[in-house]
Amino acid sequence: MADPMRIRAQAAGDKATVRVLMAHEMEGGQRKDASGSIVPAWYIQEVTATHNGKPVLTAEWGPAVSKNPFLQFVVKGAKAGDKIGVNWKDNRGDTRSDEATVS
Amino acid sequence: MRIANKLVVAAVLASSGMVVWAQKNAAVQAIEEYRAMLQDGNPADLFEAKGEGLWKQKRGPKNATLEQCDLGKGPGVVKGVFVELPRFFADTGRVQDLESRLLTCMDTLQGLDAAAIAKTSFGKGEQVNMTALATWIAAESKGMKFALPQAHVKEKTFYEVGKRLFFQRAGPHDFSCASCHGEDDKRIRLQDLPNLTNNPGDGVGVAAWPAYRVSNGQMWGMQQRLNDCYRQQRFPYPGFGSDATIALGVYLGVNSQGSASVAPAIKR
Amino acid sequence: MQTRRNALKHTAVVAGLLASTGLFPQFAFAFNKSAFDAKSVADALKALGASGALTESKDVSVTAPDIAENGSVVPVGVATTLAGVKTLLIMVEKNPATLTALFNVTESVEPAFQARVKMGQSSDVYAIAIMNDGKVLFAKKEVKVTLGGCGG
Amino acid sequence: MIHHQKVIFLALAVGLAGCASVPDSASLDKFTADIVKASFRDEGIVKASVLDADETNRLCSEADVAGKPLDDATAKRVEALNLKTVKAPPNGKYLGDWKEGEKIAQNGRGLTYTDSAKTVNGGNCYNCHKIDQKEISFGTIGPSLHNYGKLRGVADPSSAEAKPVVEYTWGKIWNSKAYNACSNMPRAGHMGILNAAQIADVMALLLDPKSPVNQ
Repeated sequence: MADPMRIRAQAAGDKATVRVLMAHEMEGGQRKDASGSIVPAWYIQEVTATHNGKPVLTAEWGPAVSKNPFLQFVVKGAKAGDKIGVNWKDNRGDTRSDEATVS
Repeated sequence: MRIANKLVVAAVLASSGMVVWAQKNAAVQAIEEYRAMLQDGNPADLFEAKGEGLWKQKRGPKNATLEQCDLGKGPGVVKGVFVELPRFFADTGRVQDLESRLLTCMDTLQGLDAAAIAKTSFGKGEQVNMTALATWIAAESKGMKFALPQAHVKEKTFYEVGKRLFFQRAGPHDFSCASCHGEDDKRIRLQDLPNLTNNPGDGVGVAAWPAYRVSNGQMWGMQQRLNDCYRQQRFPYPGFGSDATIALGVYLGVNSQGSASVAPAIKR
Repeated sequence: MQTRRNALKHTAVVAGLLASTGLFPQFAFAFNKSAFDAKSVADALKALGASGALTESKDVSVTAPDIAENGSVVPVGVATTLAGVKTLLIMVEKNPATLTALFNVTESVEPAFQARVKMGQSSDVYAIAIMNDGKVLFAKKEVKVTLGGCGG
Repeated sequence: MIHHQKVIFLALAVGLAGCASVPDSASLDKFTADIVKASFRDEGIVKASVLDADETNRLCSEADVAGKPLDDATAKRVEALNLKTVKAPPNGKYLGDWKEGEKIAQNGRGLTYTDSAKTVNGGNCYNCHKIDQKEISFGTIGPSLHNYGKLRGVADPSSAEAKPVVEYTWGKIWNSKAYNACSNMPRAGHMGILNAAQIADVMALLLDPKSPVNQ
């Protein structure tokens, strides 16, 4: 199972800045291993974010997003105590969901 | 006529020199800007979280946590231990750094096979957990100043051994640690090289490791940092937690006394 | 060779599959493989069905370092000050596949995102905004990728 | 009386803690050698025996630990020892192709425990030196080599006037310690890092008037 994400959500005014780190190899599918064969692509394809359970963002990524991806976005109307959820799904079908409380 | 020519040449040389100087600074500035952009959102956070979980998780044949591990300030104390390591431990009779001490605890408390873990390659099996644990433990001393004990004769002896290792020239390239880290204000390619024979200051040298390396997306503890320095020195393989790596750790740590740790850092 | 029609069909099938799993039905959306396989800015936009003329705009911004010490991690920010943006894209012109990240903007988030991308070589990095009215606006910036360290 | 016992006890405790004082320098050298032997192992193409220092490395390491340079006589002796190892190019050609030389200068690979025996060794030059101005990623451990030939007035590297510079440069790359006993620079030819043809290419990068280095 994939390791947990780190989600930090900080309110300022009437919005909250969300910073997410995801533990993922993001293998690009270009690299060769020691035996010379191509390491198959393995990367997060879909990311969704929710605010108190309501979807606020969907994103699609290619294999050129860096390993252990970082994502920052700003949720309007989010205040301290609200929940921010993030879910990712990779091209092998593995998923991971985590949640953080806005501080 | 001749003088006039000379003046022109001098002026041209001076101006081209200025251009080069300006270019160089633009490049260095741009790299600094790049590094600053990476500070917010250090993937080391992922390893830190994992390490904290592992510390409290019952594992190994003895199904025990590491919470009774003595890292130098008594069983279970984590805060502040990192900036006092390596140090002498009476129970093992050895000077140990963070990672070799963790090996001892994993062995005695959890019943894991220390020798097998030491032989495992970095980034594989239990070594992944080792790095995560070291990352979390180091992070618990973030901002604290290095204060390695030097009261025990073995600690003092290891400092002296570490110094000799630091200056050991060998291998096909005649490199020693000092080849790159023996003078102020030097660079390898675009990488600044701290002078580790003196105190390099807050957050530099030992005060920056464990660190997340963006070039390969790996989290490295001090053992791996030293191992890869030796690899690039064209030296053979220093054993994980071997006395050579620990003595070097004592030399570097004592030289950094009083400097604040920023670990876990983010590095090229 | 995949035609656009095939791509659309493929997309619909995937969307159907996802929806049918019922795991995150409200999130069900399709990964647009042909767009992420495209080898140029124009082809990627075509695959996304963005037909408007690509126009440079000062209301779209891309933030990235002038020089990346390492191509494995290049921080990139994309944003627009305009209302009515449907999608924000990050593209790296000289990567094997140009489109790197796509963000579907909603009323609930600001049209401003930061991510980190891999770059195989020095290249222009694009921020592209596909607007609700079909306009396609962009900003670009050259990022130089250097060779750091001693590995050669 | 009680006080006296306490003092004895303390002294004993210190003694038990491990002989109380740090060993002398010679014992530390021996102890270090033992630790090196126990700590390093063969890995890949690198044998632990590469740590057996020759006289040059041994003397220079000792001088570094002591924090003072070799005395003049020893330095001269070490330099003479190393100068003797310099081999002139087998075909008499000191200069090869500067374009190949640039590639070698850029390349920092070879001879680490993760390299294979087939890895073509690089010269590692840009790690420490500025060479071609166009390369902004250069190190500063060694001096700038930009305009190397031009600054030394080399208009025709095959000319008689250029001979001393050409031969010195060859010797410096082959065995840097021939001219500076404890130089930080590797001994590319002597230690088999680069072969004569590769050194000739690097020579061309530095000395060929057509090389970008001399523009």
